[in-house]
This record gives sequence, C-alpha cells and structure tokens, in this order.
Amino acid sequence: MAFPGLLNYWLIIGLMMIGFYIVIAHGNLIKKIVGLNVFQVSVFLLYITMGKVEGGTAPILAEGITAYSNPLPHVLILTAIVVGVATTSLGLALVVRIRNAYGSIEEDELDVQDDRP
Amino acid sequence: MGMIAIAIARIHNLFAVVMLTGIFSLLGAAAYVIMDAVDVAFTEAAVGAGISTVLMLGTLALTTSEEKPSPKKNVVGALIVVTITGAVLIYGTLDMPHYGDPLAPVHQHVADRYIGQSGTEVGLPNVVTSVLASYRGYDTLGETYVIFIAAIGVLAILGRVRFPRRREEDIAEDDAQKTPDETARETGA
Amino acid sequence: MKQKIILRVISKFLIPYILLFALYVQWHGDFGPGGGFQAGVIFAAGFILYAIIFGVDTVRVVIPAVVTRLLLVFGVLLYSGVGVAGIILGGNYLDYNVLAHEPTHGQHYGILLVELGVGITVASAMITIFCTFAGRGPEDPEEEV
Amino acid sequence: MIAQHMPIIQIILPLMAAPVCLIIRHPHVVWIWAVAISLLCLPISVSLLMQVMDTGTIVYELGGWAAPWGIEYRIDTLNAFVLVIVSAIGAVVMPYARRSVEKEIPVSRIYIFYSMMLLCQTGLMGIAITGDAFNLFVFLEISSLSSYVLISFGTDRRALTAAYRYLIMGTIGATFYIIGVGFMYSATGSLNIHDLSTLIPEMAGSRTVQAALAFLTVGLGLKVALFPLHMWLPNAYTYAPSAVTVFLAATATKVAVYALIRVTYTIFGTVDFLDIVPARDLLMGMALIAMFVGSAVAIYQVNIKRMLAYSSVAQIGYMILGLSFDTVNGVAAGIIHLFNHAMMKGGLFMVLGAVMYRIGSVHLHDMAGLGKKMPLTMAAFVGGGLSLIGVPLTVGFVSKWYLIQAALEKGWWPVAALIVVSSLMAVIYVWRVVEVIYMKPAGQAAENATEAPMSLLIPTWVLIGAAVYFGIDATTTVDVAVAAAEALLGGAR
Repeated sequence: MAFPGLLNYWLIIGLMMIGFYIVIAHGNLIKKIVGLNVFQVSVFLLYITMGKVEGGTAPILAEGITAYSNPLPHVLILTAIVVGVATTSLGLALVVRIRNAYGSIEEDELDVQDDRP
Repeated sequence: MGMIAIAIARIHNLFAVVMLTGIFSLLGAAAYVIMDAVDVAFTEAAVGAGISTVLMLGTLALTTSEEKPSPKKNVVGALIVVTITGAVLIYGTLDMPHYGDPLAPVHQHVADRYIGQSGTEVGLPNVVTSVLASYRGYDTLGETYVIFIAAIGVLAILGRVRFPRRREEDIAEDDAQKTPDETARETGA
Repeated sequence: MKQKIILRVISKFLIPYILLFALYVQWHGDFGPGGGFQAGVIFAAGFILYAIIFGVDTVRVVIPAVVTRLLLVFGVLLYSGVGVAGIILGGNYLDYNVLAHEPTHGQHYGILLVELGVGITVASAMITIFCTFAGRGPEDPEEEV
Repeated sequence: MIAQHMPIIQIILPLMAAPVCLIIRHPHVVWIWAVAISLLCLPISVSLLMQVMDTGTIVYELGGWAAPWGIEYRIDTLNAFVLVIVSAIGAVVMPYARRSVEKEIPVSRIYIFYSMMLLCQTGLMGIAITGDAFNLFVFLEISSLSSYVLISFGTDRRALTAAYRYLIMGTIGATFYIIGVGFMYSATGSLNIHDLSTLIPEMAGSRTVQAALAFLTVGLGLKVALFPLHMWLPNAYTYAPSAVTVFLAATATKVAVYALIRVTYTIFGTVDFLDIVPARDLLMGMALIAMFVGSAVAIYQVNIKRMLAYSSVAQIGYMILGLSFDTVNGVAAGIIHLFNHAMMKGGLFMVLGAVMYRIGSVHLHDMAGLGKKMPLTMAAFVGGGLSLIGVPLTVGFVSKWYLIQAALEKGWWPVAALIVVSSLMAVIYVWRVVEVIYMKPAGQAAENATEAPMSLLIPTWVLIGAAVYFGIDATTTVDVAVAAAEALLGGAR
C-alpha cells in the first residue's frame, strides 16, 4: 500500500491552489465565481479521499460485504455542495445586478467608476 | 482535472470557461465514484454539472461572455499567497494517514458506529441517508435553510419589477391598479 | 426556440420520464444512492428543460410563482415541523424514535418526511432561481436610486 | 418540559418564523411578527445564561443521538453570554428597523428583508450555541448568505459590489474553515468540539493539527475582519441599509470573535506548541496594527458610517489583543469588550440611521449644525463617542481598564501605553464629528432637519443608556466574563 500514499492529497492541493489563484488573481466577476467553484470542488475531494477505505465499497449495507468506506465525509460534503450552489447562485445574481448598474463586470473598471461617482 | 483547471484559469472566453467548469464537475463526480461516494457523485453531477452550469450560462446571457485580459498587477501577490497557502496545506498532509488506510483515525472513532449500528438503530441500508437524515439531521436542516435563503435571496436581488423608492401612498395606489398578471410577476418570475 | 421541432418533440417525450425518475430517486434514497436533495434537483431539471424550450412564461402557467413560493415555505416548515413533533411526543428535537411505537419505524417515517421536505424545498428553490434569472431581460433598466 | 428544550427553542423559533414571513408578506404585519419573535428570543437567552451560571454547562442532544455521533448543543457561560448579546441586539434592532426600512427598501421587498434578518440572527445564534465544528460551518453560512442579501438591499449601487466582495471573501473564509475542520477530522476522526478538545492535545505534535489551526484562524480571521483581512468590512457597513449596518456591526464580527475564542482556547487551549509557534504573538501584532491603522484611517473619512466602520476594525483589534494575552484577565477583557462594543457601536450606527432618515446623508459636511436640530439624537452620538474613546463612567472605559490591567499584569507596559495612545486617536475622530455637529452652522442638508421619530430614538437611547449603565455598574458583565474566561482557560493558567 505504498501507492498512492500521500500523493492523492498533493494532487488535490494542486487543484485547490489553481482555484484559489483564479479567485484572487482574476478581475472578472464571473471568473472569480468559477474559481471559487473549482476551489470548493477540490476541498470536497480532499474530504472524500479521507473517507476511502482500501478494498471498501460504497456505504450501502448489503450482505457479504464487510468493508465500507466512511460515510461521514460523504454526508458533510453533500451539505457543503448544497451550500456551494447556494453561494454560487447568489453570487451570480449579484453579478447580473452589478452589470446592470455599472455596465461592466471587470473589477478594475468598477473601481474606476466608484472613484468618480 | 488539472489540465482543465489550468485551462479555466487561462481561457478568456467565459462561455468556454463555463463549459469547462461543467466538465470539471463531472470529472469530480467520477472521482467521487472511484472513492465510493456514490451519493456525493450523484449530487455533484446534478448540481455542479447541471444547475450551476445552467445558471452560469444564464448569467452570461445577461452580461457578457468575454473576459478582458486583466492588468498584470496582482499576479505576483496572488502567486505568493497561493504558494504560502499550498505550502501550509502540504505541510499539514505530511502527518496524515495514507490513502485508503483502514486504520486512519477517521475510520476508528465515530464511523464505526454508523456502519455497525445504523442497520439496527435506524434500519436503512443506505448509511449515508441514515447519517444525513438522522444522526446529523440537524446539519441537513441547516442545509435546507441555506437553499431557502438562496432562493429568496435571488428573488430579492433579481426579482423582475424593481421600482424606485416612492412614498407609500403611491405604492398603495399602484397595487390597486395592478392587474393580477403584474402582481404575479412582481412576486416571483 | 419556438421553431426547433425536434427539440420540442423530444423534450416533451423526455420530461415525464425525468419527473418519474425524480420521484424514484426521492423514494428510493433509503436503499440506493439518492434522496431528497438529488430528487429535488432532478425534478427541477425537468421544469428547467421545459422552460428553456418553451419559455419561462409557459412554465409559470404550469407552476405559478405563488405555488413555488408556498412550496418553498412548506418544505422547510415540514422539515422543522418533524423536529417539533419529536419534542411534542416527548423526545428531543429531530428525534424520530418517538414518532411511532417502534424506534426503527419512527426513524423510517421521520427520514421519509424529512427527505420529502428537502425534496420539495430544493425543487421549488431551483425552479425559482432559474425562472428569476431567465425571466430577466439582458438590459433591464436598473432601478433609479 | 419547556425548560429542558430551551436551547433548541432559542434557535428554531426565529428559524421557523423566517419562512412564515413569506406567507404574511404585508410590510407592517411582517414587521410586527419579526419584532414579536426577536422579543421572545431575549428572555430565552437570558434564562439560559442564568441557568448556566447556576447549574453549569447545559448539553442538548439533537435527534436524541449522543455526541460525538450526533450533533449536540453545549452551552457554557461564554456561549450563553454571546447568545444574550445577539438576541438583545436583535430585540433592539427589529423595532428600530421599521421606519428606516420603509425609507430605504422597496415596499415589495420588505417581507424578504425581515425574513433575512431573522435568518441572519438565527445563523449567528446557531454559531454561538452549537457544540459541533461542522454544524458551526452550516450556521456560519446561514448567517453569511443572509447578510450578503441584506447588504445588497442598500440603495447605493456600491452596495452591490460591497455585497459581492463580501461574498467572495466570506466564502474563502468559510472554505478555509472547512479545510481546517477537515484536517482536524483527519487527525482525530471527530467533529465534536468537546471531543476535539480532549483529542487534540494528545496529538499536539502532529503537523496536520498545526496546519488545521492555521486554516481555522485565517478562515475565522476573515469573518472577524481582523487586520489585514478586513477589506470587505468598510464598504459592506457603509452601503448596507442602516438597520442592517447596526445589526451586523453589533453582532456579526462579535460572533466570529467568539468562534475564534472557541477554536483557540477550547479546542487548542492546552496545546503546548502554541508557545513554540508564535501564533499568539502574531495575533497580538496584528491586533496592535489593526488598532492603529483602523483608527488612523478613520480619522480621514468624511462618510461617518465609513469612519465608524474603520473604527470597528480598530476595536476588533482590542478584542483580539485581549485574547492574545492568554491570561484570565486578558481573555475576560476581550469578552467584556465584545459586549461593550456591541452596545456602543450599535448605538452609534443607530444614530447614523436616524440622521440618514432625516437628511438622507451621513457625510460630515451635511451633518453640520445637527446638534441644534436633532439634540437628542446627537447627544446619543456624543454618549457613544465618549464610550468609544473610553472616558470613565462609560463601558469603553471598563474594557480598556481591564485590558490595560491585563497588559500590566504580564509586565507588558509598552502594550498598555499603546492602548492609551490609540484611544487618543479615537478622541480625534470623534471630536471631528462633534465639532462639526455642534460648532458649525447648519448647512443646506440639515436646514429643515427635525428630531428623529421616537421609534428610532428610543432603541438608540436604549443601547446608549445600556452603554452608560454598564459603564457605571460593570459588576454583572465582569463577573460573567471572568467566569467565562476561567472556564476557557480551565483554571490551569
């Protein structure tokens, strides 16, 4: 059981950081929300990968199976996914309003407009 | 998935970005299946690849589908922040149990009871459902309210008829003159 | 998309099955993967598909805004109500054991009702969110403030 | 039977009341409903606090499942105290909201507004009451999502960008928090805070646990608006509707500070590696910088709402400073300031809400001469301002007194000196406003202003009066705070 060892975590961290980078480095409001999604999906992966048991199956009880993967991370992530989609939809709604109010969804252009109201 | 994530970061056409995000979610769902999280995979496929993508497309239709190349000012700062965060994360994983290790603390402490007892305590074969709705049912209640907030929040932010601030009498008058159709629109669609 | 005949026909053919599948996922969540949340999303997806092809106004005839709003409220109150029922029947909040004579039966009823609450809330929330987005024109004038 | 279920009733009462707002829909009836609910919450939380002071920690198992398998509510002195703060502010803000909401929010949206206010209050109380780390995240999101919506109700279009920015930063904070929880979970297999507090010390050397602490601190630091993670706060407070600003300023950051206390003291309290890793020193450094930068920026603001927002950044610095001392007196000082700041900042923002209601602006030059036009309102501002500075006989003095004592106790007299100096900076920004409202002749905007209506004035004076009352008779708050701090530090230190 040497492979994948800790490699799974590191790959996921790589994904997470790409998502995080998109959120903070990009000025486009939609792109930021996309980045947030990528970031969150990777965090979900981090949880799920913790719950995996070698040789286990999905945690649905059946006869003849003794090893199950851990159901708790699954439950937590189900909740987190729902929270994620709620955040996304609110964020997108705000983006639409911002576009109507400013005519732009680029962060630096918004800043310019706000400086001379 | 890494390729797609990088592509999402690089591409400026938001339409392509949204499509790639959908694919990213689907791949995530596939990864969940590999790691035995079938319920999560189901949800991710329905939400991440379905609803989120549809909403983002809707937003694109209402705004614009081209990202303007941003001035390169915050790239270095962002890279520093991301590198530090990533380094702390990797530092944290060094003492984590290896992938699939059945002796990991995660599987020892509370999970045992869920798998061992939920069949008799709750009586459902799907342990995820048992934990979701019964053992940790309160979290799920919170989650339902989160969705509720999202729905009425979107209604509040984007609801169709938005009239300027007016005196109350005017609004009362308006209400009196409004046709049923208008009222319905104002409240929902 | 009023003129795309293939889309119209195929979707009319598909939508009943989507809704049926949603109901299956809803009630079968105890045994296989699935449950209220997934069912709600799929159920909403049926309506959203309909809305994309036939227009939001058509969907709003089938399921008016008032109805989704009431269902939204009904769903969350159903969930919280099951919890309150637990208190009234002598248990703690969200304790399903007391809902029936036997604990496992109580658990079964509780989970069924709770999942139904989730399903209703999620379906009506998703329909509301989608219709609110889609019901808005691209250049709606911003409110004057 | 009711007494036994008190902890959950505290939460589900406003939680279930919120969807009912969608059925009622009539602006006035919804308001009456919201006021009734928030007034009911207050006695519940007070009785919980009294019960905890009498009989010790209350445990309530949700769904009848024992922790750590199920979720439990675990209420000790600190939780109960925070619950009282939130429900008290809610009970004062709701009656206040009616007039200012009528003016600032379209009538067709008012019912959503109150629904969101109730949910936001529920979320904050849910964070305070829960004994489960993941459940805390769920309620954190309930309060955050509803506050994004509440902020976006603001009349200025900048409210939209403020809400958006808060949404992005808040979500990053929440995601960092779940990464931290995930690491703790990976190391221990538990999500229950009480359970974690016994398991974590055993594995203090684990790098996973150390990284968890870092992520939890940064994630909650974003919610606390701890310098330099405070970027979202000034705009959010400035452009949100008045009632929302009052509510958020008085409660949201306080509850986040509470969560930070929970994490650093309850979960990681007895962990030794904190002495190796200079986490507390770092926290103290940031707190000190926050105190100075916040105050310094506040001095230059012409929008008074924004000025008070930056002043909040500085005041949050005081709270975190108290925490970083790691002594009973220091933590107690932090908790006292938590309560005191909620009252005075709430009162001050209420004054600005009243000004907004009368003259439609909170810019410094528009407020000239208001001292004569709205004497009672402006007297409240002076009261709150004195408290902000920390003049004797106000609550501000009490918290600073304990903070300085705690610093001297450790022999850190430079820190004590810095506290005094930063208070002097508060004198400057408060005086600027006082000078303009009393010494300058009324400008165009304030020409026709009259005294604020009673429904705004009474809640304002309730908070300012409380700030004076607890400044003169501080025994209650100090007793509670010291008891809470002792419980947190386990009497070991």
